[in-house]
Amino acid sequence: MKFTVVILGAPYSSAASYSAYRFCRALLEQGHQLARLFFYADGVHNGSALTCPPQDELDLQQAWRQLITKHQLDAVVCIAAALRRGVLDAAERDRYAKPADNLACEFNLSGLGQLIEACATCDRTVTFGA
Amino acid sequence: MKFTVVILGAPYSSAASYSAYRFCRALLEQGHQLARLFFYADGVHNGSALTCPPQDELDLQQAWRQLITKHQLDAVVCIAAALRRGVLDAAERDRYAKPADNLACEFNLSGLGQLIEACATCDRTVTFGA
Amino acid sequence: MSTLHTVNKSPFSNNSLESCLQLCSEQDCILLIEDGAYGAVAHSPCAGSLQQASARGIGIYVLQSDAQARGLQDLLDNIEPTDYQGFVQLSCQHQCIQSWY
Amino acid sequence: MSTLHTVNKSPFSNNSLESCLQLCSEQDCILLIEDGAYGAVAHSPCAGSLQQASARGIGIYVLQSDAQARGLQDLLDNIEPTDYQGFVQLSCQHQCIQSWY
Amino acid sequence: MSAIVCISRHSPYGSSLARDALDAVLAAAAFEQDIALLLMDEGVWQAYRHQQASAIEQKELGKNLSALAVFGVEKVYVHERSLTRRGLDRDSLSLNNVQLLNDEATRALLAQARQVLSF
Amino acid sequence: MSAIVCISRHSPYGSSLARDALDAVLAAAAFEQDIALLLMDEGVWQAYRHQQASAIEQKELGKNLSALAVFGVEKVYVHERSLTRRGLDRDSLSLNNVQLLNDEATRALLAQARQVLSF
Repeated sequence: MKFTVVILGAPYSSAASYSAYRFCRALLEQGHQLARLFFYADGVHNGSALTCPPQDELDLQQAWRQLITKHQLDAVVCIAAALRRGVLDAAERDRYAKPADNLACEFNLSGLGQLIEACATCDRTVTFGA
Repeated sequence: MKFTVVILGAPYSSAASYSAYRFCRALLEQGHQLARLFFYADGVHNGSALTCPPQDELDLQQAWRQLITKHQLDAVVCIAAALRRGVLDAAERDRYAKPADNLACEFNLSGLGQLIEACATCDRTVTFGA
Repeated sequence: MSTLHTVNKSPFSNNSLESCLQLCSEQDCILLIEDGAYGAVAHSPCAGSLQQASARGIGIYVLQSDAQARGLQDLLDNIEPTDYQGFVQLSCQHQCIQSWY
Repeated sequence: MSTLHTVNKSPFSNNSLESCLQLCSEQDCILLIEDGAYGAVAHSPCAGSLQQASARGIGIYVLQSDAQARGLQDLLDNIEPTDYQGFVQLSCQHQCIQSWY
Repeated sequence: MSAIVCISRHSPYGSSLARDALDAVLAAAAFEQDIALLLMDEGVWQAYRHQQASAIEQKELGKNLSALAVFGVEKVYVHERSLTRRGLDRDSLSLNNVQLLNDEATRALLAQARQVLSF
Repeated sequence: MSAIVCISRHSPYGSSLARDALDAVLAAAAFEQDIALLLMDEGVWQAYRHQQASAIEQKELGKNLSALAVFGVEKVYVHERSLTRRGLDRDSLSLNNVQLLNDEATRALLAQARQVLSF
């Protein structure tokens, strides 16, 4: 089956991101397809390249990045939610004349259309709320 | 009176940051002293220099920065909470070899000792939870 | 010494106000802020306990701007609207401020 | 078509599970995850409704890793532990997944 | 009967979720998807009349809800039991063309949906 | 009677608040402040026995609670009514030297505090 997974929680702050990560791993293990990851609301912080979790704790952002790379997943961070929360790629950094960008390269900023398109064309949509 | 104000919510994601901001403004207007602002948990995102809220909405981070500058407030962002959430100053960027830093210059990263010290020496401690 | 209790969650979905009311002492005050303002409406799940608390002499306040933003007009009797200036004054009148969230 | 309902809040502090139980149809399933796992304990505020739902044929599951992390051992009868593989399978068996949080 | 049902269960100003749900519904309409919005639990406060979000320096959420029809979103539902539990009725709402759904009708809405977006 | 009372009302793994509260208490102890920790509402689950946080790849919170005494935090209280409401009692807890407080004693704890940290 073709899944869309929506993540609304930041790592560490809520359990949503971890649950979503484990769910995605399990569905891929079962041979299902993960059409799109959509990071929305506080979920956009999953795309930050600047987090430094303690060495003896799970690095959830790192885990997401590895999963995305390994399975060549389409990981979209909602651009409107990200701008409000200070998660920027190089293009938005330039557009808003900000001193830095912080989106990890495995993620793409894009609009809500990406959520709707995925939702309209997949078999299952699962939301992980915070 | 001497106040310590603890902020646990990020702007936009919860109402905590706005309530805290209005409370701080009111206490300063009444001639009270704001000994320390302590940004903890998701409150550390108040210190981000990268947020780009829509032009027709309140820019709460900007409002905090102006208040801090105007009243020369001591605004501490908890370093442990900030590192986990990807809010870094230049020193931590270097220490963790990260590509960028994103803490606005009006804020300082420091430890929980700053919360305890403020709490022990002020008259009132007010927490704004998310 | 007395305590100011702030509550920022709606009692229709969350038990913070209920817990607060159980722990409130005679000299204390309660201030409903943010979504806590929903606790002040006539059909509030805590309406009875709020009225009892008020009868015991516990001051019950609601942050007017939060109530106004949410369209809340017909509030329970004995709940006094206040503003951020009043919030600061209440903080000064009580030694401790406990936030229920 | 049927729905899988996930609930991630504890019914001791939040009404999500209660709302979910009111809206659940005969063919649906409920999966308790994260703090939702507290809903599966014997003293759960929703214990009665969960048992009734189960009697109506609604499958009630709890994510075992979340229950285990929280130390929850003596769970209500008729609540079946499952893992993330089971979560995925439940998602496939139901057309829609509604998350109560 | 709608392909996508967006269930919005949170209050208008306590978090960003109400607005996030509304934006998702507008995006679905822009992409000409068959979309329905269901307000339930604390979400019914989103449609409560007399909101003055300027008091907390925010934009009115109720107005955006009213504008949904303009953007082609015809199906806006309110869970009736959530409404009555809060002492509200149809006249308490700022929306005109809203349809109240009892539990059975709400179950039917969910049962015919192809996808649910949960907010 | 304690100068600072930290009230921790949230569950151990659903958010960062339980750990944040614990870290604040440890910091207070490190700065030789007179500190008390009160677990109430969902916070009592923090002290629940048999936690295995490794199941969700996290560190055990209960163990950190047990270590408080080592760091000089003697006053750890549990709100009794919160405990009984969840079907728990003293034997359900992983902590040994914890003191259960009824409503009256909890009110007294608050009434004598100089500052409260709310988590």
